[in-house]
Amino acid sequence: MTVRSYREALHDALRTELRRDESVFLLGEEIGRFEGSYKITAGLLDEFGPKRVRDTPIAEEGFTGAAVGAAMLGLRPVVEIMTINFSLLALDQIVNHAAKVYGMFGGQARVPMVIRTPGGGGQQLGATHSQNVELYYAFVPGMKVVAPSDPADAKALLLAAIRDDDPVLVLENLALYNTRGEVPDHDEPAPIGTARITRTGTDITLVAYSRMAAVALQVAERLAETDGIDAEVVDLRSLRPLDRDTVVASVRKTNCAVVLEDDWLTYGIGAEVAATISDGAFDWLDAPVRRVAMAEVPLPYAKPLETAALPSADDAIAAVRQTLDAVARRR
Amino acid sequence: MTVRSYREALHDALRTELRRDESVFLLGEEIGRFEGSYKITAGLLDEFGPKRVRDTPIAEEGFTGAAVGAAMLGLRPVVEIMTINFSLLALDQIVNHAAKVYGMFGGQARVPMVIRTPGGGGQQLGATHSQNVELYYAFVPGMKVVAPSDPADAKALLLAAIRDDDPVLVLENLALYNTRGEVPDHDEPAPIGTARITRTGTDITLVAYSRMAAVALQVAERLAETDGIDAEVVDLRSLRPLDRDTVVASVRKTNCAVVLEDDWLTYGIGAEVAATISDGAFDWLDAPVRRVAMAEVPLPYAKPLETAALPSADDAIAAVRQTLDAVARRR
Amino acid sequence: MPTSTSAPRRRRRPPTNPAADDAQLLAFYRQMVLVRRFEERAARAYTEARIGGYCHLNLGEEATVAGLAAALDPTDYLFATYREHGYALARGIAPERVMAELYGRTDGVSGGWGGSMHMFDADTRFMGGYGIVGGQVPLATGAALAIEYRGGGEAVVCLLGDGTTNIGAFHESLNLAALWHLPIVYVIVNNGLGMGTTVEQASAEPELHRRAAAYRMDSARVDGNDPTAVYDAVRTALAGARAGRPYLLETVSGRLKGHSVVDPAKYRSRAEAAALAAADPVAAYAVRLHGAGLLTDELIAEIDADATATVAAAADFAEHSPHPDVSTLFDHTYATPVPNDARRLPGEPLFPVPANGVPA
Amino acid sequence: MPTSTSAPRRRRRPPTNPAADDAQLLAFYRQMVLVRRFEERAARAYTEARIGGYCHLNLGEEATVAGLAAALDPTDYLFATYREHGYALARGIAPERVMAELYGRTDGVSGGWGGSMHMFDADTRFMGGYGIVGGQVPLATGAALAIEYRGGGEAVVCLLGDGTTNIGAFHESLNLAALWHLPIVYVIVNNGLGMGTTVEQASAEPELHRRAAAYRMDSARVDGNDPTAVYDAVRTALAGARAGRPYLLETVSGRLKGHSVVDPAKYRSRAEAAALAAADPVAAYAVRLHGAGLLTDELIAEIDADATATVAAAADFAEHSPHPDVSTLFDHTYATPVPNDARRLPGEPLFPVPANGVPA
Ligand SMILES: Cc1ncc(C[n+]2csc(CCOP(=O)(O)OP(=O)(O)O)c2C)c(N)n1
Ligand SMILES: Cc1ncc(C[n+]2csc(CCOP(=O)(O)OP(=O)(O)O)c2C)c(N)n1
Ligand SMILES: [Mg+2]
Ligand SMILES: [Mg+2]
Repeated sequence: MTVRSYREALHDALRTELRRDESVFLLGEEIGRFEGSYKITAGLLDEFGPKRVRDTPIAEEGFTGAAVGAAMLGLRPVVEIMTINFSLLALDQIVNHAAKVYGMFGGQARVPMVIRTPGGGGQQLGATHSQNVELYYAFVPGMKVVAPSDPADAKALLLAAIRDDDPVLVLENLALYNTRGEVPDHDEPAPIGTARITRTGTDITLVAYSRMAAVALQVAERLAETDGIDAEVVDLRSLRPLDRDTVVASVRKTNCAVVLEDDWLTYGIGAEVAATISDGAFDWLDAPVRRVAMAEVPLPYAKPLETAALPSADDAIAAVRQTLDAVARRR
Repeated sequence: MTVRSYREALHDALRTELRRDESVFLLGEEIGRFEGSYKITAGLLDEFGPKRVRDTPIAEEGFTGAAVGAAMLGLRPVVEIMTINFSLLALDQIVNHAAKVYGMFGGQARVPMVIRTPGGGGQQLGATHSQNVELYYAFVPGMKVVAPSDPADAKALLLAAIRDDDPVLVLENLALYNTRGEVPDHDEPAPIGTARITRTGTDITLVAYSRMAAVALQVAERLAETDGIDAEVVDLRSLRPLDRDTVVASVRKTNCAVVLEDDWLTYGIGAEVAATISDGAFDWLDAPVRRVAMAEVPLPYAKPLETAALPSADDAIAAVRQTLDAVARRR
Repeated sequence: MPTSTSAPRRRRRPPTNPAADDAQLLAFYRQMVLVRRFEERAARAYTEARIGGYCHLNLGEEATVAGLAAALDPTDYLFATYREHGYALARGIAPERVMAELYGRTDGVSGGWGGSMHMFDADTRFMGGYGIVGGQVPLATGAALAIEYRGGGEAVVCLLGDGTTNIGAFHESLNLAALWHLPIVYVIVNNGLGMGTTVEQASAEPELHRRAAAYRMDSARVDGNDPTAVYDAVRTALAGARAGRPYLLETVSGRLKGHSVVDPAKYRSRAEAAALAAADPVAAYAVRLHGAGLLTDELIAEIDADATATVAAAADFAEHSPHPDVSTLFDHTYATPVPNDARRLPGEPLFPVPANGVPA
Repeated sequence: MPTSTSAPRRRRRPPTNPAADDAQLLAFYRQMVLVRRFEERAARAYTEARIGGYCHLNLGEEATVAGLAAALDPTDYLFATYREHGYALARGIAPERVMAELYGRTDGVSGGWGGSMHMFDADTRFMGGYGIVGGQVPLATGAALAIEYRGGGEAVVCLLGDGTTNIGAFHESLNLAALWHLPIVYVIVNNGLGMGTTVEQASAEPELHRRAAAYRMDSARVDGNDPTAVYDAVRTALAGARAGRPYLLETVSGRLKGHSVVDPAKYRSRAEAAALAAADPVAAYAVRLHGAGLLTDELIAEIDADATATVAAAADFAEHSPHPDVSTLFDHTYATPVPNDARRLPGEPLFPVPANGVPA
């Protein structure tokens, strides 16, 4: 075990795979000479050269599609899209091509590619640069979508994504890049498609992914200290496939749940989580499932407005308390 | 009242608005000389000329974005995107621009535009041409999304969309174009943002939109005949804003619900509906909310596979019966 | 199938005699007739409701199909559009399997999953038909990148329609290919129309090959009704591509019928339609070979009978090939299995109630 | 602000004397110095954490800003990129309001909702800065369509960076504009870099104005360090555009600092940076006007002091302008109010529990 930042963990995984497998290569805007907008790829151009670390023009659709085509010929491209907002320009190549080629041709052509891209708001980047649209990919059969919340998972899930023979979107997060944690020294991938209980507890289940899964852990600790509430935290890790069983099993134990997410509430990822819990734990649930999510507005630049619109630990704590109140009223 | 097809109703609304308001114009691929891929715009080029009915090159992003820009200068463009699948190529202009311009500039620039586009599978069009991705727009604050299920609403909601000062996506449906129904002769728009009870009932609530709202009515009639079940049908009509109150009020009356949708189940529109019901009708609900949706695969071409993957009236009937069984077990 | 002209990367045959020989000239004709008869049969099967979905035919494009396919090496990769039946045949895929795909059967080249628009065959490096206009262009560019990455001598040919030159993916892809010196030839099959829209109505530069200038790319326009001209042009283009100079080739031919089988093409005048029929490339090429003494009336009849028989056998094969079983519905969502994949039919619950009726 | 050269649609001034007069030459200088000082002040405020988000400056682009803005009619529309502070100022928006936007305050030109990348002002027809690369290009094209639709004599100028010429929206838009004869001038502000990527690394045709050939569009390249050259070129381009001939103009200038305030531009060698500084367009233009007898040392000092004072006042104004109130968060989701709009803060429940604790 070594303490690494989330950024370093991603970097380590890329470097490991570049060394291990000649067919792995990276492409994206500013990943080489500029060392990556968020420096995940720093140093890799020097070490592996421009063939393995390819700077691209600003052409998200073109280079993402080129990665799909290269993957069809057996290479394992790892695309960096600078932020998930810009992935919307490549959506046709991802949804209509990367995710379809395997099925549409009856299983003849594989698309072993990875798209790495950060989500996240909170940096005053305004309405078009602060969106969390992982939903667009998690919704699509044929895609796999993972969303690590700590350095260990960042490394292990990126390793898994690169070794997987399907298109995998790895959702990173601007606010997590500098967070630190223990990372195993070995290169074991984590299983795509499984959630993880990151804290066991008995009173309430918090379900989250990516940044909010990290927030959920803090919230649980604060609740334990201030309110003596023992929360269980489920980190989804994989948005597609979605590990419903782990979520439902937790709520069947705790009998109530709050879902935390950084995207908009209506139709957001949390909608599926709440619907799943309400269905699978119907007879166990003692209060409605609450969702804490972004306010449904084009995110403003001005700091006070942005802060008000983004979900916080305090919002989550309020939701937990209200949920436990509701449980108490009903018991 | 006149009996019109869904196609004719849409055509009538376009013609009415083209006559009423000089700033309304149509643009899209093949809408003029070809008379529209699905003939909604047939005859309009002859009547209004190429300035008002503008054929475009194959450039979804370009012409949709051009409509946004024209709207910013006060025109009221109505864009036809041939099917909703191709809207993915214009997604950046819709999500990052049409939906953002008003908020991002602090309310200074309005975008009074309409995007008309059909969804729908079931025609053996294969994986890339049979998707129902209305979710991508319904998810986005700043967008309005309506999804009429019958000719009267098709006309009234399209009228409302054109007269509205925000970007509105009007979801049409390939399988509905030939359906017929009574359409009022007047030109009253329907209110965007409100659901409609299309059949009152006491035993169970069926919630749906677009084609499945029409299927839901058939299902309700069949259930009444065969099982003596009196189902209430809520047609959402508007996916954004979503009229939660109407849905929840119905379920508080019937105490159970089935959601029908043509998109994929996980993260689909129905997830929000189910989550909403499970929350707002928590103390009224006697069984989990069931969802009937498309199988989560890239839709195959072969007819037997396609048929198996698409939700049907029989699937809905089975889900209703199982839900009422579940209610009975719990009562 | 003749191999391409030489290129710095891999010499196959001397570059001095690039023209097609007599055998090749006749082979073009056989190929063109086969495509013609196949497409006519497909149209019939469509009207008989044996084929579903959209169905776009190569009628009028036969000379381009024949000349282009012959110019490729067997190891080259071909990316197509949804209008690809002829190219699939000419690439060497058995007509039975192409027809079975149209019928949506298990013996179809895509196992019945793709249909008319989405044929794929790894063996012949036929990299797929694609239904999204322009969608194949970035993919083909990426395939060329993979070749370059591995240092192979293969090349990619990417088909696209005239209307497709107006979409963003075309621009982004050609820039990447030229910037990175990829071994790819983009072939614009200019049939004068995108659905009902003419080239002049859609492209501000209607001489489409000239768009290559925006990427300092070589380009040419060639008569798509002449298989030898197409053959030569593709060979020249491929030679450049293999040497790291991607190429934009435009072939000009006619679309004899509507955009797809169901389109009556009302936007076209009687005169236009008549002119097209008069310039039928299959008939014109027959006259030419006849004049050159390569074709006799008997041979014409024989080739026609062969093609008709092949196509009839293909239809018969397709008719008797089994439909895919519903149990295979979830077989092709993922290549690498992972836990919790959603394998659920529309009527099935998320959380099934156990047999005893009590939730677990 | 001088009006543009004549055009068939609307004659404003005789086309015979398009060159800038002495007053204009001095006005350019004032404008350039104001932009320079403003951007320096913005950079300082950013490092003091008074400005958030991304912040891209016009340092090195001042001559282009001044020449371009002066060539527009007041009724013309300008669409910009996220690198737009200077253009906003030159278009006539008060420096206070531009600075207040950077500070995210209610008096900001976008009410604090847009920030550095998203300034908009209806009065001056400054149609917005846009943060998505290329996103503004279709919008500007549509604005030109609206002008053409209404038959007005205005024109649109659409700014874009060199890196932006490689994205699909550029291609689709230029084709539409040329096809439909729209009154628009696309101006590529070529500062040699898109973030850390040079033009040669990104564009297969690095003489970017030549890409106009793909649309049969007129085009030119001009020295972006010379405000008069830019002014003349934009006037010529606008005259064409007003006559239905859209135009692609490329201005060539340098980017004196990093891509945004936080970028140390390590990918640039010391020599490159030094060369850029030596070719500083503001200094060079001062020398030129000095040589021409239009500028004296006193005047230079005075202009500088004016600009510095203006900018200081703007920063002071911004500092004291109120922050937007959280109660306004839901004010700008929709222009036409409709029922059931979601107005809920993150911590608020979907279905609030009534005061008595019993669900309704
Ligand atoms: C992105 C996208 N937009 C629209 C369509 C509908 N469409 C299918 S084919 C076609 C015309 C294409 O014309 P062209 O490129 O000339 O090819 P052709 O059909 O003539 O072979 C259109 C508009 C589509 N399939 N994809
Ligand atoms: C679609 C998209 N991709 C990537 C980015 C990130 N990005 C912002 S500015 C920029 C460089 C643009 O270069 P150029 O067009 O030359 O303009 P300049 O910044 O030099 O003015 C990039 C890649 C973005 N904002 N949008
Ligand atoms: Mg065509
Ligand atoms: Mg630049």
